[in-house]
Amino acid sequence: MTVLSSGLSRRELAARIALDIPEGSVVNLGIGAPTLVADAIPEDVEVVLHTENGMLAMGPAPVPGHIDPDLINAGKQPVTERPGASYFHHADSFAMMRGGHLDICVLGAFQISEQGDLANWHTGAADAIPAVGGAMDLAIGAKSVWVMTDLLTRDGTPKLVTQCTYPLTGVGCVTRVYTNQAVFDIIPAGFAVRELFGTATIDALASATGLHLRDGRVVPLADRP
Amino acid sequence: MTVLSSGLSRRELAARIALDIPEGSVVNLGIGAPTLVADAIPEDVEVVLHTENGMLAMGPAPVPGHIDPDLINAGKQPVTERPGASYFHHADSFAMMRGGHLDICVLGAFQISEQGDLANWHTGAADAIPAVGGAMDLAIGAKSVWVMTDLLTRDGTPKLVTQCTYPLTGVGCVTRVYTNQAVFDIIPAGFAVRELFGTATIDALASATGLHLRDGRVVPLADRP
Amino acid sequence: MISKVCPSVAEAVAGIEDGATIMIGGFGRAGQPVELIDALLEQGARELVVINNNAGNGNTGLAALLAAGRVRKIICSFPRQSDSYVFDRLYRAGRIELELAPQGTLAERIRAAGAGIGAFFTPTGFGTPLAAGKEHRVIDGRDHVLEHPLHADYALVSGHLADRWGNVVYRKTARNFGPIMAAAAQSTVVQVDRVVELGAIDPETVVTAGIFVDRVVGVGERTWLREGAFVGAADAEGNPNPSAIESRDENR
Amino acid sequence: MISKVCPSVAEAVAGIEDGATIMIGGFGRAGQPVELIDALLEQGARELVVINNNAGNGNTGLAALLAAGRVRKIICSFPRQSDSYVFDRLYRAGRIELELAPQGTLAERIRAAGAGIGAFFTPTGFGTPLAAGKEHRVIDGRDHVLEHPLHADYALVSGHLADRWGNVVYRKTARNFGPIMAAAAQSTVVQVDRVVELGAIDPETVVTAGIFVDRVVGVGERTWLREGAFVGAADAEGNPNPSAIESRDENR
Repeated sequence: MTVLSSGLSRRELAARIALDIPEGSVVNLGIGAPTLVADAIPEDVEVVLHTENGMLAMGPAPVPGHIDPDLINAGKQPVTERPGASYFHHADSFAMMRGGHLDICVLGAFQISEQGDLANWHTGAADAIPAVGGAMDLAIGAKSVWVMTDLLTRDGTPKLVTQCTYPLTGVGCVTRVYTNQAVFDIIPAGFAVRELFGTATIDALASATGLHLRDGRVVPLADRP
Repeated sequence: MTVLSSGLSRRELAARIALDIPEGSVVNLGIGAPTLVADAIPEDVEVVLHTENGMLAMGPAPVPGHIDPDLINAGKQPVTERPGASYFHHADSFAMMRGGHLDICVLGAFQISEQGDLANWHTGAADAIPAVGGAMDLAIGAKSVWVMTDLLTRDGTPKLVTQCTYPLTGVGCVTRVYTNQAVFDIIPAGFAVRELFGTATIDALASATGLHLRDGRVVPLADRP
Repeated sequence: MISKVCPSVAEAVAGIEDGATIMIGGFGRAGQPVELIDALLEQGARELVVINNNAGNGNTGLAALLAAGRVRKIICSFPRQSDSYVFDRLYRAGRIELELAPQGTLAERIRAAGAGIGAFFTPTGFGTPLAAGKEHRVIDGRDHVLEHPLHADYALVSGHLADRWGNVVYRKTARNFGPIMAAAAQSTVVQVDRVVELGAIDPETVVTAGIFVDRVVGVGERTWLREGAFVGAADAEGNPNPSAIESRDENR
Repeated sequence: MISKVCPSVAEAVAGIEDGATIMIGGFGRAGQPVELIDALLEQGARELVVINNNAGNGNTGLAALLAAGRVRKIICSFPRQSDSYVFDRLYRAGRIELELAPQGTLAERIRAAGAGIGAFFTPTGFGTPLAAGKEHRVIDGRDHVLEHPLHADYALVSGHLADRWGNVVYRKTARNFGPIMAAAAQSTVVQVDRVVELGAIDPETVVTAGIFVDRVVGVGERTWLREGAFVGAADAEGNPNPSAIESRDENR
């Protein structure tokens, strides 16, 4: 059994994801780690960032002294406005999601199943306070739902699974998973390895996850961004 | 049998209706004769006119040379904008109706039944081209649905009936009927005469319509504007 | 760089297929994308299904498309206008199919398509012929009928200004169906008086965000405007007319 | 003359009954009507049901209302924020009821109430615990669940400017739930920085029309604005802080 290295850092993974976002896309980066993707998109590439709290063309964090408490992102952090921006109310913002108008969303995950089921809002623990936010709307709404996550939890449990054991966020919604070790597409047969990072091998990934993994590097896949 | 005089003119009836519109009301005047009510509201009384094609605080027809083809009413006639006006799209405009936000609408009618059913969009004639516009939305949406009409058609047929024979616009929606001969409230027991115009008597109205009419002038009614 | 700007109305309507379902904005003349309709007429697509509040009036715009026999079916709320003689003739001759919807239900069905709503219960139309055959349910003691979203392949919309990302602002009651149709169609084409620089439209005032727009084309300023300001000198149909006077409605 | 302007926040919240259902605008701190919430705290209504996206943060605003034991139940999408310790404590002690909704479903249910929609089918939440017990239907091959409107007795909303008719404009992402809550409540109270003359708000830019508003109260300009222009000098919570610097999120 091959031992996996630590793989890509979060910033490296964010940069890798940014490469796959075509210019002109409308993208929602959820909250947490996926928001790092924004910083990895080159200044001269026009990607339109959507934030669920009512804005398109969100810009980066403000420079010192320019925090505007009326201008925040879904994680409630101060942001800025790019030329071409627009504001709208919450029903219109989620109509953009539910109506299938977002090209890509990038979400974190607790678990992703072979069928593309996503669990990312609740561990199911009895004492946890449940909070869902916009996760379910994003999961069913964006044309492409990408997950950005570590392959394994801190205690070594795989996040890619045959069936989710945590409460679901969405059914069959994930199209691609970017992990620190590899990129996976979800195809009808299950997980297909699209790209390996560092020293990772398909055998090592299969061993670490206990999954049967297809080799998406040699069996050509339909392009499913 | 008493013979009815011609009763109020349309302009007189419009003025009578205007008297019953409290300041501050949001009112939709449909198309056709009810739009005359607008001219009868004193300049210094603030009544907010809604037009279904996306505007609040519609003003009167423009002065010569100031027709703006982008600024029309539901009847597609040029209008103007009053201070305090706002514009919105069609879904928002009809949300105002369906959501019960309009205080009063005044509509024309082919028939009104004792139960408050309204028929005003289609004679049911086989060769008629059906056209409904916003009539059904107004009928079910406004808090008070008033009808402005002649008591009888040109050939003497009553418009107030026990049951509508024309296709319905809305069920049990009309609260008051202003005719050239009298004002009627619709109460659970049927039509109640609220006010008589000119030489009209309740007996004459009952005779002309064939309806059993309550005297709403002596039996005090709950105020149902 | 994102640019949705087309150099001509012909390119803006290129690719519209025979049999397409097309939403066309406008309420009467206001907000009717006349230049795009003219281009569609030129382009030649046939067997179209058109969604519009009306069924055309006079001889231009939507009426011209109907007169040319390009429209198989129209979904609207009010096909009977004083000058809708083109539709009248086709309808009576059995040469066009009509689906009638209450105006608010038409608008809400379009809105539902753009918003990803599968169906909705509305009180509008209950007990009328337009609810015939529709699912009925009593909710909170009130009668409702179930209505389904109206999707389209294309939307042709008329705005006032747009930028190269497709952010659009409208003018007065010409806004009407534009914003909801832009969101409901697979592909949305917007004609505007003028294409402005990115950033020139105040983000607080954008009505249709670029996310809903695929193509933008500038068609020149309307006759009643000069650099965006109202100058009058048009009749109610929008035709230049320096002596254009008052409303023709004698009742007002 | 129509005037919905109240001279004080106390008068703006007068009459709110024990047991009332109250929508409170805001997403985190942005758009939270802090002055109205403070007035409601002072006013004393109890056993409230609150609808808000969150469940309060820090010790002020909604959190203070919760801490005072005034709220029986909260309907929200995201009660778990880094500083939502007031809610956490009450929830774990079984002293507050929680109804959780996906954020878009929460927004659409509020919108449906204002728009008179009886119920709607949405794909959001299908197959998740939040769809448990809800009616399911396959529409066009896709799974949907039936959701019902959320009505309220009152809405407390924070806007930027308003006129005496209650026409309101917002500022940036502080718009969030304000417009849909204003339409969904029986009685809507809006606090704004400044009440302006009727006619001072461009009719093209009105976001919440006066038809949805019952009371308006000016609460003075926020610390990061000067005559409507952004001047900075606040921290992310909106507290005055001349040296307020960057985002505290080290990840950015």
